Amino acid sequence: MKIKWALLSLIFTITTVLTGCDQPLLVLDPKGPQAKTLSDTIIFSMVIMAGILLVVYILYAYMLTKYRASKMGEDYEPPHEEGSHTLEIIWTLIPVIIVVVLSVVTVRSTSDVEAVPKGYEEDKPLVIYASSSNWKWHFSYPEEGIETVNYVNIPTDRPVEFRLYSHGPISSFWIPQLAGQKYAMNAMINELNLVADAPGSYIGKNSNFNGKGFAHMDFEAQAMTASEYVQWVEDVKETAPKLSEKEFNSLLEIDFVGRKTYSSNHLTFSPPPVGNHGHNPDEKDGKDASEDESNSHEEHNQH
Amino acid sequence: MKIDNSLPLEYSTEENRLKILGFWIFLGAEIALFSTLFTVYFVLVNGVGNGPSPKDIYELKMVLIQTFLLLTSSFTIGLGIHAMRLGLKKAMMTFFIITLVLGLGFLVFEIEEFITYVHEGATIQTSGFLSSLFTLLGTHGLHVTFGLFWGTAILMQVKKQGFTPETTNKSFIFSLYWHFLDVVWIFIFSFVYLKGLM
Amino acid sequence: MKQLFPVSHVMGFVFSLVLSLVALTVVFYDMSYAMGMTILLITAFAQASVQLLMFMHMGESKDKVTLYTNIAYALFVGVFTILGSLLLLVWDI
Amino acid sequence: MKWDEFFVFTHDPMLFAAMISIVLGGLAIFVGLTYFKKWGYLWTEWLTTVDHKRIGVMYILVALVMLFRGGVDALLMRAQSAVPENGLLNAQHYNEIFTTHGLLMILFMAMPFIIGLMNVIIPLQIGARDVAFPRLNAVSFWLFAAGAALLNISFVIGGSPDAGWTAYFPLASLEYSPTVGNNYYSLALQISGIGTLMTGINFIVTILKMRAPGMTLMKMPMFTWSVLITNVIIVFAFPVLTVALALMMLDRQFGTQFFTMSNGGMDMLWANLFWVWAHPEVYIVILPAFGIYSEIISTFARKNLYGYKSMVVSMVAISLLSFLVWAHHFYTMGQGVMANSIFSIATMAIAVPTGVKMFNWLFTLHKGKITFTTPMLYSLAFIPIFTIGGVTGVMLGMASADYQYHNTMFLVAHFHYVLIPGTVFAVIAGFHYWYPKVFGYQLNERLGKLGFWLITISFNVAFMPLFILGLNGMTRRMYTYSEETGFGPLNMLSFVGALGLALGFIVLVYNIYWSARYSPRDTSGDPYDARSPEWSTHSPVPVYNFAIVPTINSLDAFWYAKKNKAPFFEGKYEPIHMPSNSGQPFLMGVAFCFWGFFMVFSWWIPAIISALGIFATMIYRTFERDHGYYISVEEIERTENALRGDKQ
Repeated sequence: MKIKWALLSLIFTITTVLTGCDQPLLVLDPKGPQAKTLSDTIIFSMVIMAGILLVVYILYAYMLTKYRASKMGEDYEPPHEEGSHTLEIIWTLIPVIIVVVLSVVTVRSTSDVEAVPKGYEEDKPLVIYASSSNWKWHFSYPEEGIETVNYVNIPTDRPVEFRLYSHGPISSFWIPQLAGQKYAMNAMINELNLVADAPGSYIGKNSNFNGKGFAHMDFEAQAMTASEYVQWVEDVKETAPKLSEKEFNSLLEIDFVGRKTYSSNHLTFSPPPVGNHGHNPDEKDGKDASEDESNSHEEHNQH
Repeated sequence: MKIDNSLPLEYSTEENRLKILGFWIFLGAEIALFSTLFTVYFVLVNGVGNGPSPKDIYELKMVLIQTFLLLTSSFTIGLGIHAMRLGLKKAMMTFFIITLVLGLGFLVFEIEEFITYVHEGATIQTSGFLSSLFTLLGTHGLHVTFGLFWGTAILMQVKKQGFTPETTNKSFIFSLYWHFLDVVWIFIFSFVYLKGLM
Repeated sequence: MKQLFPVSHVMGFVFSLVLSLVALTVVFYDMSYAMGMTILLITAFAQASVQLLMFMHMGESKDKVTLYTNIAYALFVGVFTILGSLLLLVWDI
Repeated sequence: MKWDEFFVFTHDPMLFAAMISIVLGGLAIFVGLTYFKKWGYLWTEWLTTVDHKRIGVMYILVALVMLFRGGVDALLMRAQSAVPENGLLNAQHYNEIFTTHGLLMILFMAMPFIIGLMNVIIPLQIGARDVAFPRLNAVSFWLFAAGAALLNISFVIGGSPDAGWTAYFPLASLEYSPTVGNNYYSLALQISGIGTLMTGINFIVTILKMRAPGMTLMKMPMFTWSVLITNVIIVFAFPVLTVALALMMLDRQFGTQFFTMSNGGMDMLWANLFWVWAHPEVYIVILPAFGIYSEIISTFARKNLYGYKSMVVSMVAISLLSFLVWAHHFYTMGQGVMANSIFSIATMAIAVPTGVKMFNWLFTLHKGKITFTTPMLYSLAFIPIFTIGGVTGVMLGMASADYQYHNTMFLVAHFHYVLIPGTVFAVIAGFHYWYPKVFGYQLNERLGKLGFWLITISFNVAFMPLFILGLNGMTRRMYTYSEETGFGPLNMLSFVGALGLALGFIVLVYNIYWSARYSPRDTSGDPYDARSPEWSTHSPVPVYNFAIVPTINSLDAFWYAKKNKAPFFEGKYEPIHMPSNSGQPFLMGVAFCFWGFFMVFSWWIPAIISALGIFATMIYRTFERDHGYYISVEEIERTENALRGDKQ
C-alpha cells in the first residue's frame, strides 16, 4: 500500500511541476529547426519510454498486490519455474525492435543536426568563430570583419555556421533553444550549424566545466531580422574601436569581462587552429589560411 | 598438501594450479595494458610537433639486435623449462642464466637506443609522439628489468632448494612472463618500428 | 645433449626468426600501406601464436578453455579499444 | 613548496572544522586503542589477517566511512545550490567537493562496498574455505586502503583535486590546475586501482577453481555469477586506468606531451582513455548489485530465480557491450555522424539484456510468496526506480538528443537514478541481508524499514527535480546561478531531499548501534529459510567456513536438501589447511602510502626510499616459505559443538 502511495505522490509531483511552470522548459521550447529536431526526438523518445515504464509498472503492481505472503495462505508453497522460452523471446524481441526504431531515429536526427538545416542548403551561411578563453566567449565575424565578446548577434532565417575552438581548457558551446551543444577545444575546430526562426534573445552558455569561473560563463545570443542585422554591423564598423593584438592578449589573460565590441577581429593576428585533432599537417599552412578567410576554411573543415 | 605425481611438478599441487591460472589471467590484464599503450602510440604517432618523426630516428640495426636477443632469450627459457621437466637442475639453471644475460643485453641496447635519441634531441618531453614512444618502450623495458631481478631471485631459490613444487612453479610462471614480454616485443617490433620505417 | 633441445622448441625458434625476416620485407620492398599492414598483422599474430602455443604450453593444462577465453577476451578489449579510439580521434568519419 | 601551501589553512570555518575533526578523530582512535590495550588485538586479528571474511568486513567499514565523507560532500553541494547566489562555498571549495564526491562515491565507496560483500560471501556461496590467494587478497585491501588514505590526506595537506572526477585535460594539466590536487588524483587512484586489479584476478580464479564439488558453472548462485563477470570486467578495464593515470602523472610531473595543447599532444585522448575505463567501471558497480537483488528477490519470494540461463547470458552480453560504448560520454567532441551512430546503437543495445533481467525479476515474483523484509524492500524499490534510470539512459544514448542533455542536470539525475537504486540500494540491501551471517544477529527490522522509506522517498525528492532542471538548461558543476534563471525552487526541493537522505543514513547507522546492543542472537545460521549455500554454515562463520565441504547437485541445492530433509553435508571431519596471517600486506600498503605521498610532492629521494620499501616487502615474499597450518579434527569438533550451542 505504501509503495502505491509513494508512486502516486511521485507522479503527482512530476505532473504538477511539469505543467505548473509558466514557461516551457528551455530545451523543449525550440526557436530554430535544429533545436526543433532535437526537441521532437526527445519528446518521441519520452513517449516510448513512458510506454515501457507503464508496462513495467503495471506488471510490478500486479505482482506485488497479488503475491504478497499475507494473501497466499500459510501452507502455500510457490512452484518451481525454470522460465519460459516464449516469454523470454518476447521480452528480448520487443526491446530489440524498440532499439532498432530508436537507432533509426538517432542516426537520422544526428545527421540532420550536424548538417546545414533542411531548406537552407542553398543559402550562403554566416560564418562566426566562437572561441572561449578563461571564462568568456569571443565571437569573430570573418566576413564582416568585426568581433564581439560575451554576446553574439545573428540574422534570422539564415544558416549560421559556428566554428568553435578554445584558447584553453575544453568548453562546450550551447544555445539550448537554437541547437545542441558541441565542444570547443584547443587544437581543433568543431562546426555547429543552426538557424534561428524567430527574432529574440536566447541564453547561451558553456556547459563543460572548465575551472573556477565556469558558473559565470554565459552569453546572449540575439537573433534579429536581416535588415536589423545589417544595420547593427554597420553601426559596429562605424562606432566600435579596432581590436589590437595587445588588447586581445590582455583580454585572453583576464578572468571575466563584460560585453565588448570591436570593428576588427583577432583572426588576422591570432589564427584559429587548423587540421584535425591536434595534428597540424603543416603549421605554416595554417597561418596563410587564416589570412585568406573565405575559401581556405572550406577545405579545412572537409577532412 | 596433496601432490599429484602424474603432472609436472609445477602443476602438482592445487595451489600451484591456481597460481598458474591466476598468472595467465594477469597476462590477460597485461594484454589490456599494452593495448592501451599501443592505442596511445597509434593516436599520437603523427603528433610530432616540432620534433623528429618516426622515420627520422628509428634505426633498423639496433632494433634487429634487440629483437634477436629477446627472441633467443624466449627460446632459451623455453629450453630451461623443458630441462626442468626432465629434472636436470644444472641444465635448467644454465638456460635461465643465458636467458637473463640475453635480457640484460637487450636492456643495454635499449638504453643505448634511448641515449642516442636523447642526443638527437628526441626526449620524452619533445612531442606527443615521443612521449608515447618512450612510454611504450619504457614500460616494456621496465617489465624486462623487473624480470631480471625476479629471475635472479628464483634462480637463487632453485640453487638452494632444488626442484620442489614451489620452485618449479615459480620458474614456470616466470617463463610465462618472459615469453609474454617477447610477444609484446613482437608487436612493438612490427607496429612501432617496421610500420614506422615502412 | 639432444634431449635438451626438443624439436618443437627448435622449430618454434626457427619459425619466429623466419617470421621476423618476412616482416622485415615491408621495410625493404616498396609496397602499399594496406599490403604492408597485412603482412605485419599476419606475421605478428603468427609469432604470438608460436609463443603462446609452442613455448607457453597454453593448451597443456586442464584449464585450457579458460585460458583461450581469457586471451580472446583480452584481444577483444584490446582490439576494440585501439579501433574505437582511432575511429574517434584520428580517422574522423 | 612553501609551508602555507603545504597545509591548507583556510579561513573557511566549515573546512577548518572538518580538518580539526579529522585530526581529533584520528587522535581519539589512537588514544582509545592505547587506553584499552587493543593494539595487539588489532594487529593479530585484523591488520595481519588473511581471512576473507575479515578483509570483507574491513572493506565495508572503510566504504561506510567514505560514504559518510562523500555524503557530507553531497550535502554541502546541495546546500550551496539550494538558493541562487549562495555564499556558503566559494568556487574553489565547490569544485573540490564535487570532484572528491565523485571519486569517493565511485572508487572508495561503491566499489569497495561491493568488493567487501563479495569477499565475505563468495567463498561461502561456492562452498570454499577461502579465496584462491588469501595473501594477495590482503595486499589488495591494503593497497585500496593506502589509496583511500592518500586521497583523504589531500583534504588537509596540499589541497584536493578540483578538475572534476573526470579530470579532463587541459583543465587538469599543470598549467590550469597548478596545485598538487591532481597529483593526489593520479597516485591515489593508481595505488588503489592496482589493488582492485589483484582482487579481480583473485576472484576469477576463486570462482573458476574453488567451487564445491558438483557445482558446475550453471549451478552457481546468481550473485557468484555476477561477481565472476564483474571481475572479468575489472581485469580488462583497470589496466586502461593504470595507463591513463600513469600518463597523467607523466604529463603533470615529468613534462611529457600526451595531453598538452601543443607539440603534438591531444587533450581528447585523456577523455577517451578515461571513459574506456570508466564506462566498464559503471558496470563493475552495477552487475554485482544485479546479483544481490537476484539472491534477495528469490529468497523472499520463496521461489527459484526465473530464467536463470537468460540472466547469465544477459550479464555476459552486458560485460562485452560495456567495452564498446565509452564514446557516449563525449558525443559532443566533434567526431563524425558515423562514429556517433555506431556508439549510439551499441549503447542502446545494452537496454536489451538489462530489460531481460528486469522481466525475469518480475516473473520471479509471479506466483511467489512475497515477504517484505528490509532487504526485500530495497530490492523491490530498485525495480521501478532503476527503470527510470534505465529509460533515461536510453534517451541519453541517442547521440542527437544527447547534444541537449550532455553536461546538464538531466545527466546528473540519470546517473544518480542508476547508481543509487542500482548500487547503493543493493549494497544496503546486501548489508542487511548478510549482516546476520557475519555477526550472528539481524539488524532491527523497524529501524531498517524506517531507514528504507526515508531513503527511498528522499532520493526521489532529491533527484527527480534535477531531470526538469536539466531540460530547463541548468548545467552541472555550477557553484552558483542567478535568480532570473528560475532554477531556485527545484534546487531547494532537491536540497530537502538530500537532507532526508542524510537522515535515512543516520537511521541506518543508528540501527547498527541499536542492533549490536539489543538484537536477539541468531544461532540457526539460516534466519530467512534461504536458498544458497552460504546459509548452510553457522553464523558467525567459523574461520574455516565449512567443517565439511558440501556436494552440490543442483542450483539451490541447500534449499532442496532442507525441503527433502536430506543431509547437506556428508562425510567425516578432516584436518583443514589454512593460510597463516602475515604483516607483509599491511606493511606493503604503508610503504605504498608513503611512496604515493612523496610522489605527490615530487620529493624524489624519500619516494625512492619508500619504493625500495615496497620492493623489500616483495623480496621478503618471494623468499618466504610459508605453508600455512592445519586445524585438527578435534579442534573442528570443538568449534562445531560450541557453535551449535552444545555446552561442553
